[in-house]
Amino acid sequence: MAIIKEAIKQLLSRPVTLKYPFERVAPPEGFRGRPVWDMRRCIGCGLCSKICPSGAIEIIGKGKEAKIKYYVDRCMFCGQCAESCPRNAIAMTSEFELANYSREKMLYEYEREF
Amino acid sequence: MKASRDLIAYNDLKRLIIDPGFCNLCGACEAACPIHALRVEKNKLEYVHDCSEYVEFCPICYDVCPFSEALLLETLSFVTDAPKRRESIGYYRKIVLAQAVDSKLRELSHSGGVVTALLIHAIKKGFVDSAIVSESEEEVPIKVKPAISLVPDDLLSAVDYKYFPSSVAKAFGKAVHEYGKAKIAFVGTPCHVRAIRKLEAWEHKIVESLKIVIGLICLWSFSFPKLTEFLKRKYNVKAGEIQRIDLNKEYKILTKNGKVVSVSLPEVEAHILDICKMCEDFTSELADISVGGAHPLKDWSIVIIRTEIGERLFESAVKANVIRVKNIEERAEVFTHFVEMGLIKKNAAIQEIERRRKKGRAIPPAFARLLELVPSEISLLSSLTAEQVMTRKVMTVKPQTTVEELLTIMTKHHHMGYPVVNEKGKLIGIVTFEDIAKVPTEKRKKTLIKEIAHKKLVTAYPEDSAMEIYEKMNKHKIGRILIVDKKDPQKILGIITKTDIIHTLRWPMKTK
Amino acid sequence: MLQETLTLLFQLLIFPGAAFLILLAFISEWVDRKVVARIQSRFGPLYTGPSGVLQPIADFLKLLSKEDITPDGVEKPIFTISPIIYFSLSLTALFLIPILSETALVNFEGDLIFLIFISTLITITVFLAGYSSASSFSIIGSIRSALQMLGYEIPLSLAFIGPALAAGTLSLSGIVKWQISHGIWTVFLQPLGFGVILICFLAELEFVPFDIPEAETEIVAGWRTEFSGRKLALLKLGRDLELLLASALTTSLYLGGAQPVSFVPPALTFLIKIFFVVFLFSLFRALFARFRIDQMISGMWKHLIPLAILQILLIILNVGR
Amino acid sequence: MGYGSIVKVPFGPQHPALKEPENFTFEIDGDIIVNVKPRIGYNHRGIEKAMEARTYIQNIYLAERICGICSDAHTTCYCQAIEELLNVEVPSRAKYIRTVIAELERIHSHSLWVGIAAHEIGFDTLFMHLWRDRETVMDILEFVSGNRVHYAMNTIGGVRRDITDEMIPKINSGLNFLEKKIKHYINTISNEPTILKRTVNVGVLKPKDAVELCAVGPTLRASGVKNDVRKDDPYAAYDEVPFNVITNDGCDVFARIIVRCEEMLESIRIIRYALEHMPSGMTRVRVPLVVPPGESVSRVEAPRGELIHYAKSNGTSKPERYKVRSPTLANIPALCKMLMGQHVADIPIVLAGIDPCFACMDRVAIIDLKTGEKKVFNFEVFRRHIQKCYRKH
Amino acid sequence: MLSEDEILEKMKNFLGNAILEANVPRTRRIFIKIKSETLKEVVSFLSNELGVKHLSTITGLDLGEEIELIYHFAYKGSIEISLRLTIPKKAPKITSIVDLIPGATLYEREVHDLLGVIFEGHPDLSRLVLPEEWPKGLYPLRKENSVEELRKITQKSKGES
Repeated sequence: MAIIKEAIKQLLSRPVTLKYPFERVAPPEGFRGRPVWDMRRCIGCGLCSKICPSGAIEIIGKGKEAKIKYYVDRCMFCGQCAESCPRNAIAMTSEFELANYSREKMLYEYEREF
Repeated sequence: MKASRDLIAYNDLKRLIIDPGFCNLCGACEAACPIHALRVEKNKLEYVHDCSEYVEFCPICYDVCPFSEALLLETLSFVTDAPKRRESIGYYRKIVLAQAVDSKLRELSHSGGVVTALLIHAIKKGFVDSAIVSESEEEVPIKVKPAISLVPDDLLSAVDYKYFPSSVAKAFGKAVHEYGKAKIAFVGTPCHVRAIRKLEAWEHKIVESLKIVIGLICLWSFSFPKLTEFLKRKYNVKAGEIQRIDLNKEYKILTKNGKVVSVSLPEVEAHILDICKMCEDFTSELADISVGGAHPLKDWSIVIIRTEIGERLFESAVKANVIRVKNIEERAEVFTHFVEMGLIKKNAAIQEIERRRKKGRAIPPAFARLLELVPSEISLLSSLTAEQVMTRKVMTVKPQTTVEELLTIMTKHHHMGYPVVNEKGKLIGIVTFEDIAKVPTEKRKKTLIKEIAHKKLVTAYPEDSAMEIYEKMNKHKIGRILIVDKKDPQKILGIITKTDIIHTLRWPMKTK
Repeated sequence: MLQETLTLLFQLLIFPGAAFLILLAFISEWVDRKVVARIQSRFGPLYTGPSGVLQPIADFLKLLSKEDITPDGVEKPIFTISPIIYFSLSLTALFLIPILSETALVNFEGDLIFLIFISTLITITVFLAGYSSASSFSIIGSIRSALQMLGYEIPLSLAFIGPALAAGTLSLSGIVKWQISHGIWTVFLQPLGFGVILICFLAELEFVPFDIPEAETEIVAGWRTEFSGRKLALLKLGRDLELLLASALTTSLYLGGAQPVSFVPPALTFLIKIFFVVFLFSLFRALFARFRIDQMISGMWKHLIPLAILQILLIILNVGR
Repeated sequence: MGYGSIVKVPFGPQHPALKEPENFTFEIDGDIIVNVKPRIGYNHRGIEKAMEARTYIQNIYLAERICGICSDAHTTCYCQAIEELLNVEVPSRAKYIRTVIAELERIHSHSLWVGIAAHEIGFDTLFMHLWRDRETVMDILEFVSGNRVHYAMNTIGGVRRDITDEMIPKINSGLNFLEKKIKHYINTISNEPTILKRTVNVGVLKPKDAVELCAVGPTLRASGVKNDVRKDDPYAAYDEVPFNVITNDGCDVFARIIVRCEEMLESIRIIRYALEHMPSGMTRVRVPLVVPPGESVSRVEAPRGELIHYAKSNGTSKPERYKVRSPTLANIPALCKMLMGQHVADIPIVLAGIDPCFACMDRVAIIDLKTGEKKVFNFEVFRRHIQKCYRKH
Repeated sequence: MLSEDEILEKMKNFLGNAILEANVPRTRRIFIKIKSETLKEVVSFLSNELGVKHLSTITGLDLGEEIELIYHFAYKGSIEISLRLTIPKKAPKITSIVDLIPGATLYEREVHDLLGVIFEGHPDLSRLVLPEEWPKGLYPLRKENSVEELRKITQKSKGES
């Protein structure tokens, strides 16, 4: 009865559950979390917005005046935007705790500083 | 300048580069296009699908084209940290003669074998993980195709003279996108180097994987279909049979079965690509290291080291006893030949551009841009005085110096023009490399400088604006102007070359 | 007189009566949950109180505050009253268990029969509660519960009788006293009976492998599907009390009950023992897959009843007396 | 048993044994099932129609989201179909990486399933232990691809990420651990009497029925029919990797568990082989975003069985028609057959026996969430609505 | 096990004029266009002579004037034989093959739901995938209904109920 042996072993050892908000596992390298825009690099080509499968990215204006609106609640973290961006203006961060009570707070806006 | 740019750069690319036939199929646009809408296939740049469906505004393919006017000055920034700059050589740290220690490599490459030796060394050391080179196609040896070499042995198949355009920039894109390489050595002709530097200046993400750029010294490339057709028609040599084309002074076509066909220069010249006829860049001025054959020395290459990274690689290769070096001063004739070729290319380019302009034919925007300044640059130059721009330390020669002696000096210091100053320190003329080149080799020992120096000088004063000096240069079609004291027109204060002007134009970028 | 009444009231309501028993029930639930969780390498209750010991109370309070929904089509009187009956039956039975000393708060000759009667009543309440809910899941659950009773009732009664036969009394307190005076626990005399009673209580408690009446993946929550709010709170509490009852009964019948060991008070030994029994229940619950109802009943009749009878026979033959 | 009167018992759309909403109406005579009527479609999201309105690149991720468990199988199938249309040969390194990911996914899917099966028969401890150890494979997948569930590894023309040499030791150590654990579970399952009681001779599907009802995958293989797309119609690197097709003649739920457990071991072997023999070179080729007209049929052995995609393009950047048939749909007729004559208590385990994935099955209805506009029940309205249902007036 | 060409040849020999067009785009894939009225004949040939019992799925396509049905059969699990036929969109009727291939039940119901094809002889063509309140006569996979229109229609019908 292998299960009894296993059960006794588990009873005496530490549970595998992590007490989540207090104990965390760092996401591995290359994890696809929330994408962030580096507006100094962005050329406003609008490719990310057009290629996004879930319509999470909106681009307002063209070229140098462009402004990015990113709706994290629609995003499915496929990373296609970062892959398509010709200038590495988009980076996938390891940020994954993105839940929020209001939809407005799920909107990230990126504007140019100058 | 032209009217405002199109939002979709491909329209400009087509209008200004492809339609006039300037595309040399380097493939930089294919590598850079984020939506894979461009493809170099079978000697043609193919527009696979309408990119405006995916992007609203995209300058990429035009910006990175080596023949577009965009980002030209920015590309210079990769080499400007070099201490020296010379007309027709560019920015550099040092020039040496070098050869691969391994004689097999030298044999394979019909020259010093430096590029191959350097790459093999770099890959072995883990400095790079792959190299983009051109290699011969199996069926048609003279036709080259880009190759991504991963192990040193692969590189051996890729060493040879290249006289045809190859899509190495495209291969670079492939290496990054498809092979997932992160440390790449890039080898290419001046236009390829410019394309890759433009990608870098544009901050395209694929250049994050670029480690080192090795430029080849290049006279011209031939149009592959045109030349092979000509050879077939005239000499009945099929493209597949040609083993090698040897264009060092005697023009020979070597075939697979040992036949040698001699051709004349004008014959082959007719098949040089249009774009090459207008290209001024002989030494790959934007590369980290430029390498070329050291004619008439067989088995040696001339190496121009421009940047720190290039220097590091080269030194380590020398230290590892992969490459043997020789001081270039030891062989003045090599340098003379080298500079002569450079000047031939440059002058031919200027003439060709002039000719085309007169005929009202299109000129690649990049070359047009080098001849015209934009308003902001004009105002910058107008606001500067010659004193601010000029080089103060001027090397002078005495009138009694022989031509040969001067050549030695030139080989040492690489300046192309020297003011001639008499014992009293009075300026009496100027002598340039062009003047020397006119003197036949056998007479060089006896001829004195004063015999060949220009006595009629174009000079300027320190108070003049840089813009005036630039206009003066263009008016007289000269590359350097001496700055003299207003009170004593025979006293040299400094010198301004075209390189200095271009260097000055980059000032605003530096401060930014 | 007044003082006596007050003492009795205190004993009945607070200690060792209702309040204490309810607290104990909550703690047994906590022990059960914690043990099962640890076997499954989880933490179990964690944050409410030290190691989550207050979690069952918190759950209870939360359920009390929840909206109480009475669905259409239920038999309202039964539906309303059955949780109360369920809860009070278990509580009542617990008064018969000797906790503080060898004599229970309420004890009389023949209380063992009364306990058997109550345990049957509990099942009948369950059946009624489910049947009154008018939900197909509840009905199936209650039918299964009744069917299951057919399986475990007889061996359970036989296992009750074993210690009684040995001690020669039908009073629970008497059985405990007999064990203490003889200085031996019945479990060592009648190990078969102990096994039978454990298995039967697992079935009575609807623990895996006998959680057939409330098999989550088959019939949602079984007979309790339609209960919510206060009613569900009472049902949950009733179940905790049932767990306590089962372990207390096992302890009293087979493990010597509230037994003074040198200076350790009998109440403490009793508590240790019942938590040990709860631990045993939890261990079994974690180690098996669920039986099907037909497998359960036939198994009970084919294997458990013969075993229980064998135990009685052995006692009659003076083995384990 | 049998009482002569037939009772209809609805099973779903909301039911604890169904992890996804789907409805089965059982006609029960006493405790025995005499008829089953499946009613699927509760998970319709209109993916086939939505795919016609999206570009090929976007559709990779839409295809990935047809199913959460076999996300890689769907993208592999999708990418293969489009690659065939584009006439692109995928580099062999990419094929090997696809194989590795597909097998990792199979391990993750099968161990998930065995856990669910244990849960269905009330064996929560086994379920918890299995899912705990399943984390190992999830971690490997996350480590390799950047996400635990939607790996997004496949792209048209290859894979998006490389498996570098530095990753291999970590993958191997995870595999060694898994191999040990899976063997332990096989031992536990085949020796635990309560599990045997609940699974042996339950949900019997005879080989003849299985073939006739077009069952696929482990369901078919557990009926002793040797059928595996990986072997019969090799894709990715399966023609180069040696492996056995696991079959079992038990024809019951127990056989299905054993087949899946042994497939996990086989998968580990495949991954080891593939990692060892992975060719160097390209991981993807660049492809244009517009697909020439044509049609193609692509098949993949998903963890649940044969997955078939049909693509038709019309020369634009969006497909003309895209059809997906997931393995669960193919197994539903067989499932109905299996359920006949079973006890009510066996419904969950028999149902779980085909490893149903209803989200996959139902992809085709219509309300799509593209713009984020959708009708949402206001919570208050919803609550009142519920109360109304419960409380008469 | 027969090769692709052998299968084709065999089918052409036996079924002759039923086959309108056939091609093998790559290994293990056969596309055969047949006359719609000969469907049953072809399927019974496949299942009896070639032993093809496995129907992978049925794909329905809207070609504008016509509806195309593609029956994907798997020969020995390996060669995917796709039978295609067209039926007029105005009267989309075809005989059911459920009696020959019992596994086709759900596929036929699915096509019936989404494209409105009537399979004559099918025992139960009730709704399979669409909701009960879905408007009658509205077939989502037909080309005349775009996603936006369908959304409008379904929301309207929801509002009314």
